[in-house]
Amino acid sequence: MTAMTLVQAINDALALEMERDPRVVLLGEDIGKNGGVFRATEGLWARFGPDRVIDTPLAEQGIVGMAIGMALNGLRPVAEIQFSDFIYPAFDQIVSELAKFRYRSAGQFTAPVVIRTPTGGGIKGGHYHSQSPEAYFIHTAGLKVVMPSTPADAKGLLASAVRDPDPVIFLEPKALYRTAKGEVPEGDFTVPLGKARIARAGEDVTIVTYGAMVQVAEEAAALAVKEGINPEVIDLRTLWPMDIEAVIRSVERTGRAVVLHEAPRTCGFGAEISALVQEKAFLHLKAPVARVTGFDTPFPYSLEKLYIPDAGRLLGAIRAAVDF
Amino acid sequence: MTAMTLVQAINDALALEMERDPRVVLLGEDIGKNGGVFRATEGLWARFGPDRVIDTPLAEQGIVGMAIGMALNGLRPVAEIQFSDFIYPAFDQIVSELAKFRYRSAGQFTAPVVIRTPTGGGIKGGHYHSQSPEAYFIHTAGLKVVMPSTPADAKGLLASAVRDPDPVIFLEPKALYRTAKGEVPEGDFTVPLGKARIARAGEDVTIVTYGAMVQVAEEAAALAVKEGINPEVIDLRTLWPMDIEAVIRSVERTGRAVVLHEAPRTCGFGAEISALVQEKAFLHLKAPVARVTGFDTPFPYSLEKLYIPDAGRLLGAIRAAVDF
Amino acid sequence: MELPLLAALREDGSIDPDLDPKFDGEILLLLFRKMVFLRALDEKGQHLQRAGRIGFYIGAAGQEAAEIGSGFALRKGDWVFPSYRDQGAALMHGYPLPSLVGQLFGNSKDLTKGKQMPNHWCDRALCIVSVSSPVATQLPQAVGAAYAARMRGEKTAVIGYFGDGGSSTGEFHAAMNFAGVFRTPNVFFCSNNQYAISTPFARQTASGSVAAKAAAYGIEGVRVDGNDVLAVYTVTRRAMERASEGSGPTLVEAVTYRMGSHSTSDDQARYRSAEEVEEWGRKDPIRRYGGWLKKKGLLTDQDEAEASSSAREEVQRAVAACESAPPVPRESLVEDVYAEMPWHLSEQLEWIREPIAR
Amino acid sequence: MELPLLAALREDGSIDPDLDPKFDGEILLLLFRKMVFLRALDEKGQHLQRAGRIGFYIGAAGQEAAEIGSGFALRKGDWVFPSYRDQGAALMHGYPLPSLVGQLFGNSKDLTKGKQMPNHWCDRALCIVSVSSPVATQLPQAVGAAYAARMRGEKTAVIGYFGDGGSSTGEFHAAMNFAGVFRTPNVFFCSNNQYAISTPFARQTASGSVAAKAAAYGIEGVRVDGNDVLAVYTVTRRAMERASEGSGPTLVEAVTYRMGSHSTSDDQARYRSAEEVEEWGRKDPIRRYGGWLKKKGLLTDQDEAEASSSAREEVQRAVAACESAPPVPRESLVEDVYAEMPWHLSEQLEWIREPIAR
Ligand SMILES: Cc1ncc(C[n+]2csc(CCOP(=O)(O)OP(=O)(O)O)c2C)c(N)n1
Ligand SMILES: Cc1ncc(C[n+]2csc(CCOP(=O)(O)OP(=O)(O)O)c2C)c(N)n1
Ligand SMILES: [Mg+2]
Ligand SMILES: [Mg+2]
Repeated sequence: MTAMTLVQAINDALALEMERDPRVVLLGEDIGKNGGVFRATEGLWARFGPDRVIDTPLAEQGIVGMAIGMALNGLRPVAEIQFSDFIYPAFDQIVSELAKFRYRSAGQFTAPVVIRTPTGGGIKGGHYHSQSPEAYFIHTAGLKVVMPSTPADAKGLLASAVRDPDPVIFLEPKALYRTAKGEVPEGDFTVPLGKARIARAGEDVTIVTYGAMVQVAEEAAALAVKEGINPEVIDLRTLWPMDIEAVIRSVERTGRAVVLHEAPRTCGFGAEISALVQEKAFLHLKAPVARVTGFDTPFPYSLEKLYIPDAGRLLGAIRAAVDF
Repeated sequence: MTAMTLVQAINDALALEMERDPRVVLLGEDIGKNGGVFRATEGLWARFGPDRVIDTPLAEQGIVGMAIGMALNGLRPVAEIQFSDFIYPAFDQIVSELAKFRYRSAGQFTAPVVIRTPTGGGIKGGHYHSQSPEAYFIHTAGLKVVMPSTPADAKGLLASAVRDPDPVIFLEPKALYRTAKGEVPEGDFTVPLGKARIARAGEDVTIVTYGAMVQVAEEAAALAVKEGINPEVIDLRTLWPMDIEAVIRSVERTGRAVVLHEAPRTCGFGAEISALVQEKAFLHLKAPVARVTGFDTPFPYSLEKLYIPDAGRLLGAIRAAVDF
Repeated sequence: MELPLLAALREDGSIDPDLDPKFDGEILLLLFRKMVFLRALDEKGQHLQRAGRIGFYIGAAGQEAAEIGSGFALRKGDWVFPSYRDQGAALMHGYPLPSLVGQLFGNSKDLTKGKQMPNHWCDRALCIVSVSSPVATQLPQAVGAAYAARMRGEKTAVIGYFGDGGSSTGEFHAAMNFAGVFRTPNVFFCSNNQYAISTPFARQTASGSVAAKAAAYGIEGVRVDGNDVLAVYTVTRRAMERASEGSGPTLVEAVTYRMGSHSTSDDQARYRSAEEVEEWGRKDPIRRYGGWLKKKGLLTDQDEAEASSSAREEVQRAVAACESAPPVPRESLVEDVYAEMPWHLSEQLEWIREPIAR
Repeated sequence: MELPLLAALREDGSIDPDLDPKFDGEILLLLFRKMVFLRALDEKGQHLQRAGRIGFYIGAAGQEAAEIGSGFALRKGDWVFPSYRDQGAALMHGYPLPSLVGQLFGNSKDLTKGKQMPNHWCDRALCIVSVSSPVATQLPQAVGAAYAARMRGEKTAVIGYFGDGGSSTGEFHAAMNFAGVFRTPNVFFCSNNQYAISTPFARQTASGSVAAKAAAYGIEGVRVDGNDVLAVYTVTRRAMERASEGSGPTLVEAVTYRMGSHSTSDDQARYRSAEEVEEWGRKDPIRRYGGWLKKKGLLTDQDEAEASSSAREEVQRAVAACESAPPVPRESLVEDVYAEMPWHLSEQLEWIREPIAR
């Protein structure tokens, strides 16, 4: 075990995977000599060389398209999109190509690409350095979507993503890059995709969340305890395909669920979780599944703190669920 | 009143809007001399000239980007994307630009663009001529999303979209272009955005749907009646911002809701409707809100009929809701 | 800076020595028969669609020289990223006719299980990548595949096919630019058939040619007479060799003409004149090459007739062998989305397993 | 086909007659003072960020000639589609300093209500379009705006600013191609400052220059010394006039250098040598133009010192007038999403109205 920040854990996983498997290559903007604008690839260019740590021209559709071609032809590319807000120029390559290769070729061609991208708010980045686009990718059949909340999970999930036979959108909560510190197993270490983590055990209400919001959930849980409410906090880790058993098992016990995410509310992942819970645990529900989310607006600059759900807003929803 | 097909009604609306307002221009691939691959713009090139009915090079990002610039500078562009499956190259222009101009400029700049695009299955078009991408746009704050199911609504909603101060994604159910025939008011005619239509009144269960699925809902309703179940069918018409009152009012009466759409299930619009209904009508619900949708797969070619929800699958869900 | 239009075949039956592939009579004839075969296949495809026996078809009538010439220039192990109109090149790279025809029917004879529309085939063993409809998305992928091949020290090259309309896409721009920066072993083969559905090339770009765009990426650009099978072969072959030798990518523009409608869904009469179509018809690459072979005494009218009748028969046999095959299994609807079927797709399998009472 | 690099200022204080804007001494001095002003503004912006008084800043040190020269070439009514680094051009087009500084603070003095990061301003009255971060998205929009202006018979032109990195985007490709096909009254002004964050131009494209890409779209391409304010002015002005006269679009590449880091979030020392920065420092456009003016006897060291001190004071006054303004109202979070607030946003307004007990 070593203490690492989340971004150090990402860097550690990338280095180990490149060590382990010569097919692993990295590509993206400013990831080489500069080590990435968040330093996630720091030192890898010097260590593995410019042929495996590839600085690309400024074209996300080129980055993802090239990564797909590399994967079709036997490499294991890990593409970095500098901010998830800039993934849209690659949206056609992701939705029309990356997600569909296995299906449209009936398994003849597969594109095991990992797309890493810093996601979410918290750095005063305004519209274009703060978005949480997970719902677009969860709605796209053929993709896996992952988002860690701790350094250890960041390392273990990224290693699993690189080894996974399917394309993975790996969303990195940039707000936690340096603020989240924790013990991380040294050397080879994986965390399986598709398995949630009980971040906090409780019996009164189930809070389903992921990424940077896990901390907010734990904060709110601590406040709720003072009011005699004992919430369970589930950190999904893999957003899709999600760990449905973990969520339903919990809600069957607690009878109440609050979904928490930073992304806009409408047609966000919270809607899917809400729909699934009431489909699968309807008779256990003592209150409607609540959603605490970002606003249905572009991500604001000056009012960022108001936009991002905080413990206070979550606590309000927890109370409402319990008092329903 | 004149009997028209849905595509004729679209053409009629475009002609009338261009007549009415010289700022209205059309742009897209093959919309000029060729009249569009579905003939939606038939005759308009000859009538209004190549400067107002603009054949563009093959670049959706150029089409939408150019349309935005036209709108910023006082025109009322109606862009055609040949199939909604090919809208993804323009995704960045739509999500990062079109949807955000009003907000990011605090109202100084607005982009009243209409993007018309044929949507959905039913023509044996496989992966790339059949998709239903509405959820991507509903999740994107700043856009309005509209989908007609009758010729009259197609005309009236398109006219309203062209006159609307906000960007509108206008999804045209291509399966209905020629199969849906109906009486359409002549001359100037609008149907307000944001108002749903009760396609069929009933009291036992509320079927919430839109576009080509409205017919399937009516079919299933007819079958249900034979079994003593009397469904209400709501045709949303404007998907977002949706007519929440119409839906909640109905569910409060029926106590049961089934959402029906062609798009993939996970994080589809059905999830949002399901979440909203149980948030706003929880105590009225006698059964979980059910979803009857397309599969979480790319859109298949040979098994298209299996993929698209039919009256049989919907009837199964209606029965399950009633027998719950 | 207009690039010259390279042609090999001369009216008088001679050939431009600079572009002479130096083929013996047998190969010269083989190429002719393949062009005839492709024409016959495309005609059959259109008939099958009109008869409602398949759902859709895209032919390459008028582009046979570009298809057969470029396809014959590919070497074993070269990767191909085709577009929906490149069945000719695929067949030349070894794609079996039965697979191609099976894909048209989308039944159990379709190696891709009826997942996609006709003309959207692939073959992993031959490195012929799955065709998708979105125009030019395959081009940046071709760059990545070439990068991978070079990284493993393979002496292969990767060809990406596209059309004049494709040159307007962001994908084209990214692909050319990346190939120029990384000097990947790529050939980008543009069949400039003068139309993107109804859009004439002059409306597609003001650059005058597609090959002229190569300079914008620091890569080689070549314009070749796309109705001259030998010139297309020589130019493509040289570009492939140049690429695999590490001398950099090439953008090849084959100037040709789409003699038919865009697809079975299109009607060319709506947007172009019969005169124009006739004029290009006089440049029909099969007629032209056949005439040249005859001048050389390598081909008789009888050979010609025999070539097309045997082609029609071969296609007919393939159709007969596929058409009545059973449909794909219902379960395949939810297969191949992921390597392993996740819980939600297993649930959705139930939607189609349960026979639903009507 | 290397395009020549056009320069006007000569060492000896004379000027290339072909590029001489024939300005009187007053205007020549005005341009100098504006360049000095921009440098002072950018320095202040960086200081404010380091002091934590604003969140972020992007400066244009080294690019003042390109900014001021091109901005001065714009005429009333011309539309501007800027990037985040073009505050200089915006100021020259009339954008008021108080608005610009207010936007940096994102408080009630920000005419755009703190919606966006610093450097993302706009001004509808001046036709200065809202800056967005995604690189080059403004370029196809500039084509549409130009099309609209021409349709109304206006004799204006539309300029789109971007960087060398932006030339790699699909947006650039679509914009140039559409402009070439529609011959819209556009000028595309590329400040090639040799870097896209850490990516040097040689890694961005193999074409050697951005201007060379114009030929790929059948539009005019010009390469100008971006550190020569008079050459930049003349070239841009001619391109704007050409555009508004209906003679077609122009791609202008101003060859310059980003003397500082990309933004306050970047550290140039990680990826380029001090030598390189120094070498370009010797070509500092302000020093160079100042030296030229001195040779002509139009500028004294004293004028120079006065110019920068008064610039600093003016900026300081603007900052003082904005910094302590009240924050934007909470409600503005959900305003301006649509023309009228829909039900769901009215509901969400409650999330922030209700004071939530802690
Ligand atoms: C991104 C995208 N936009 C639109 C279409 C619809 N479409 C199919 S083929 C075609 C024309 C393509 O022309 P070209 O690239 O010249 O190839 P050709 O068909 O002539 O071989 C269009 C517009 C598409 N398939 N993909
Ligand atoms: C589409 C997109 N991808 C990535 C980024 C992140 N980014 C911001 S500025 C920049 C470099 C832009 O370089 P250039 O176009 O040369 O303009 P400059 O900053 O040098 O003025 C990058 C990669 C972005 N803003 N947009
Ligand atoms: Mg073509
Ligand atoms: Mg730059």
